[in-house]
Amino acid sequence: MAIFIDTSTRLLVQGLTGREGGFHAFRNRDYGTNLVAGVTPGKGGTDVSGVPVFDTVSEAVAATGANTVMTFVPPPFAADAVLEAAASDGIDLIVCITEGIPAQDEARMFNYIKQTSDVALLGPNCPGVISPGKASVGIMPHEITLEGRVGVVSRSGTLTYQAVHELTTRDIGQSTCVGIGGDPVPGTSFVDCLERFQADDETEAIVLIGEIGGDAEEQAAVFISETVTKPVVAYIAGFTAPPGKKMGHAGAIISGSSGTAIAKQEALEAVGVTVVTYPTQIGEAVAALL
Amino acid sequence: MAIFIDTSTRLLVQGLTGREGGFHAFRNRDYGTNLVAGVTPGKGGTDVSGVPVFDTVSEAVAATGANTVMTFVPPPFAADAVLEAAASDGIDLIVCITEGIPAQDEARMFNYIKQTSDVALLGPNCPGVISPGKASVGIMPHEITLEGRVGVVSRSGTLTYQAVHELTTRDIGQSTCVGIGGDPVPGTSFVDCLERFQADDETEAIVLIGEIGGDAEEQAAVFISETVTKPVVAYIAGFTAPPGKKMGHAGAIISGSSGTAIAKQEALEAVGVTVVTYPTQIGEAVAALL
Amino acid sequence: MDLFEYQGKSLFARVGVPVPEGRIATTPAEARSAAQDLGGSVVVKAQVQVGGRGKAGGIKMAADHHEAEALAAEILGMDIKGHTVNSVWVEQATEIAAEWYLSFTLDRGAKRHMAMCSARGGMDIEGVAAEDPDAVVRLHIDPVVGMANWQAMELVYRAKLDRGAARKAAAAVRALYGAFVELDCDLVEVNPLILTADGDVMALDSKVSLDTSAFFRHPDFPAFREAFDEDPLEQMARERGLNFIKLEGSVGIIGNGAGLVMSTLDVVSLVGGAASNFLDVGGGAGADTITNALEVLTKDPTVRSVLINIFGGITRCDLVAQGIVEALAGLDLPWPLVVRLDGTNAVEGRAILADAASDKVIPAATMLEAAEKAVELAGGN
Amino acid sequence: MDLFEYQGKSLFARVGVPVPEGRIATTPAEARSAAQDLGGSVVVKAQVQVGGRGKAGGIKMAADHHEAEALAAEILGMDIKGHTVNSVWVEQATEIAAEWYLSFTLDRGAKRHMAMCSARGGMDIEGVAAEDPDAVVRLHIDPVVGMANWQAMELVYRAKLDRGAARKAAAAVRALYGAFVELDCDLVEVNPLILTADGDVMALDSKVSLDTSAFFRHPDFPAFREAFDEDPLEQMARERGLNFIKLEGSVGIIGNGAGLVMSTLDVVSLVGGAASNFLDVGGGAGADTITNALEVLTKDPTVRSVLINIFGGITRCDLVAQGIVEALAGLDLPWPLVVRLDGTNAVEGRAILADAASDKVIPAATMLEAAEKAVELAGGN
Repeated sequence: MAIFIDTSTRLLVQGLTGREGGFHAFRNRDYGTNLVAGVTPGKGGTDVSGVPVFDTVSEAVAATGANTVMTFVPPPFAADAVLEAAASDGIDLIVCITEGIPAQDEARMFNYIKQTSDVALLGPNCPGVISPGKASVGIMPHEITLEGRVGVVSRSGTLTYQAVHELTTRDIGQSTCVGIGGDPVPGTSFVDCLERFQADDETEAIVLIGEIGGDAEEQAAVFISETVTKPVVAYIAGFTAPPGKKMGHAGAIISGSSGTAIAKQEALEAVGVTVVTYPTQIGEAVAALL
Repeated sequence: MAIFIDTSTRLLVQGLTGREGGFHAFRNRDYGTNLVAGVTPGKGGTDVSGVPVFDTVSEAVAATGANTVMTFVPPPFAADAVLEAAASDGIDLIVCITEGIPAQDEARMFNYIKQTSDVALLGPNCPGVISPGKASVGIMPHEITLEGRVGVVSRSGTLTYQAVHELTTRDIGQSTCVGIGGDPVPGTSFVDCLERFQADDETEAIVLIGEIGGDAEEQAAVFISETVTKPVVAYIAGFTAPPGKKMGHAGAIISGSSGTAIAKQEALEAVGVTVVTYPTQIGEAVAALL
Repeated sequence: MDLFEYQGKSLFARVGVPVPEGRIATTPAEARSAAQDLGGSVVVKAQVQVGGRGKAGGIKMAADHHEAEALAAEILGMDIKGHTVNSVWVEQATEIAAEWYLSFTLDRGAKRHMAMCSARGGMDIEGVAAEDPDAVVRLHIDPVVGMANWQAMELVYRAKLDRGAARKAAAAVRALYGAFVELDCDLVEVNPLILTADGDVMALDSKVSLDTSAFFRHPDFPAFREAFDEDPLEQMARERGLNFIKLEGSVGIIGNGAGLVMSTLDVVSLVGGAASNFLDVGGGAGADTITNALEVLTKDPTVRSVLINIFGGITRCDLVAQGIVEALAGLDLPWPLVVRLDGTNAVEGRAILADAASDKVIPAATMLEAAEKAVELAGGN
Repeated sequence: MDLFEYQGKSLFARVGVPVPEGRIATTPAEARSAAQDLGGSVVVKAQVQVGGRGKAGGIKMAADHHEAEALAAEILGMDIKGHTVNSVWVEQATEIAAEWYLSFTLDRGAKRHMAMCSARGGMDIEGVAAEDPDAVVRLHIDPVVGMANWQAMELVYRAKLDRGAARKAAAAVRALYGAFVELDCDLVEVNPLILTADGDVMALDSKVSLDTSAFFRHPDFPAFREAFDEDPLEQMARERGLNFIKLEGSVGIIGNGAGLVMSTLDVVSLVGGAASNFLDVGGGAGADTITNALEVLTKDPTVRSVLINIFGGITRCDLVAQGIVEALAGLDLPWPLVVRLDGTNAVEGRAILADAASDKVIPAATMLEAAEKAVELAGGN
């Protein structure tokens, strides 16, 4: 099974004709992902290395049966592109790689999609998702992955790679590795991923990589205690990060004591999660639980 | 049972302190409706004839357990008031009497409520709803109603009274009489009401009063053929109305041949509905079917 | 409220949609001077609140200001489908590379905004839609968030407008949608929206209908009416807050509620008569409203009898009766009144009329009886 | 990007929220002339991008311009929590009838906007929230449709602001929410929002943080930076597109991705060292980016060793290595470099460094090994 993507994934890339979009789309295709279409308004009717390009998502979906969208669109236009993908029948996953989308755009986009559609949104500002041996959608280096039965979910791109690397070098394979992105309003949360990993037959254990800020890890801890029966190993970054120079009091009033690395560690440990101190310990800790 | 309102209705009136709002609210109370609260921003803490007035809907709901809202608020502020009521947990029906709300406000209000809430909205620009012997919310003259087992639903206020009058003078009682209002974007459609009447144990037959314009009657015909097993009598007004002096072609392109009285009559007759020619025939036609 | 072409275009210009430069003229001399101002060849266009001007000869091209004057002389005073041409719009002629159709309205069935767009504009668009439905692309827009940029692009691409102009066309589409929403329009229609020879997008016509309920947000909009050639009866009714439409028959109709009035028209017709008007006094009419309504009908020489059909709800029948009595006293009513009262305070209302004991007032127990009597009194059809 | 009080107030004035009239001054003489302009008693307020000015003595009331000059002389140059006061805002004194708290921010947990409001403003609001949570009313706002009028009224009533001023307060609340959204703010906080003795609502302070990602929509916003007293290292890094924060230790850190860099800081600390900075080169760094990052660190005299920790994804390790080689050639690097490369093209990257054969470059196989070596080379903590 894996989660989010697998061999049934039919990938459409918004911005396929761009340098970055094209580079990563074809890396994904080389890995085995079924890349079926590109969308760039104004370039409809052309193709990139044989992949047809359309002006609109709905046209591309109708012509190619795409079910997954990867968005490589510059920040000023990215939210519009994601909303176009979300409005298209047939698309059930959008992976938004774009970094630097204004926070107000993200908040509107997230809430509108939630209110009007069932599509899953990964990101924005995320490295994507890889189900080793099946498909890769995003910018993750697939060379470091290994097919297997551990699910990895992370807020940080490079720390995801670090975690996957620790697993692979110990010959522990992954079912799916998901980077949910570090922006304030991620489309998919830890909880969403934990729910999918818990339901996935091919996942036996879960690695969760968190960092300071927000309360996503605290929410994950609550969900783990209520629902997750599979073993979970966590690593949290930011113990020595300087206290945020946040202006004003609003943030402090909202978050109370949550948001610090130590608060997240304690919340996760309290529900039975193994929280490691060094990223290098992730492999050992998972091996001990399998 | 009846539909929309009954003896469990706890009524909150937005604009209770106004002349019209107060007049009809207390007429509803005199009929037996449980009038529990008024809301007028700035008048919180006062009361009207013993009914407490609050500044906000959420405060009123918390204090009184209101579950139904009637809106008597001037057009420039009415959509805002309806959205406040829709956002309040515990409210499951809003009856908006206000006439003259701008069409753009109505369209936004309707769609936002549908996307974010399960509340039912009757109106705007509607006469309200009466479940004879149980409760009345709105401006309908309850003297002409009679408790019984025929459901009445209408786009027109005074034609509703006419229809109810024809039934009552023949000693045919009503389960619930609903005026859905004649505005372009009514919160509740014929189909919504037919669905409720079909599911209501106390309703044995249905009277539907339509008029020219839109395609609500045509949609009702489709729903009747698919779902409604109870007998339906219909009356359509507007056979001799002058062709609308509608500007432009957009309306004609959208509606095609639908929207005329004759098209509506034919659509309803085609699915077995008895369509009468004079409003005075409604009573006889229902009597013949019961 | 339907606007003249040039009024709608003034709104388009407000939201940044290019329109040809032009001047309004009510005399041939004004048309000449307008054409002189503008220079070069111009188009002289009849300003009427009805479609089909072009076919009726209401739009003509003039090579210079002399020809403009001559054409204006022909067009001014023309009758186009019952509308007299009182003004012409003289505008700079534009070189057209492509003609498109664009409109925004509410789709009542879907309860959402609908955009329609076609690459086959400038001609009989209803015919195009009937014969080749795919040639008119339809797109629903969620009123909650409005039209996204991607939707404008999708509309333009699906309608197969000229690809090279896609971004300019989409910008015009969004601007016109903005006008539709922000200016509270019931309809914004542009036929044709054109691509000029220079590659620009421009609105060459406008059909704009404003939502009068939203005039509280647009205090400058009622002034558009000053240019209208309104029917004096309709104007009088409007100024008194009555919903009035002039018809062809001889039975004057006064009722409360649009549905009941429409039904009354139907019943009058079914018993062999014809209504001379539609007049809805609305909800909660007082005595004044009724006397006002009766006074409007006194100005209509085609009325031969009047039918007052009231089913009281918010409206009280006693106040209606009182209004009738006041009209009997204060106005010289030239026709008999058939009155049917039911609902709120009907008993009191009927008593007031009985007390007045006027032979001009004929009570009726039902709508049908009232219609039969009124038609009879009007002398049949 | 955090603004000075007076900059935030200029944005409030733009959206129609009243603020006291004032002038900026960087010398006591300017403060005197500002006070003279304004007339009457004034308040002299230190402009720093940090809270707690009042307690630190950075806000003083002056009866006239002489006193304003004297107080400005005291306040200018003060150190408030590590921030030097380079300017003061001199504003007309206001008679205060009530002090409220208001803020708008994103609630990351709920993923919606959150408004917070309290009738107990002007004091330690975090303390108020901790001791009496009900005294700070919270209200979620759906970013899709924004703040409705009823929500502003509900906020005002639930927070128990003065009832007589409810409509004015709600209008200010909506205008400030409008600023929060339309001006792309991460935070809008007003403490206190006041009721004046005359019954008006006015913003007496401002804490505004702008979303730099949205600057493409606000071309005038980057100019706010000109007034900042930015750390020269941070400024240099920002101008080169690097995410840099100065810290207290001696190990310079360069990494790709905020999470990995944070993790590197943690590991350095766990092995007994301390980072002198946080420096994230972001995704897809080229050779230039790395030389730029190294050059920034050469300007920091506290650095004693540098740790480069790269896990390549979008970033290619060969380009990173090339950047290091270029820096070795072009810059006079005063410290040893411990380099850990993994991921995309790591093998090629390590080979490039091996070929360069510089004794300044110490390769490391893991993060932990790299941290241990870098801390050792920095001479421990």
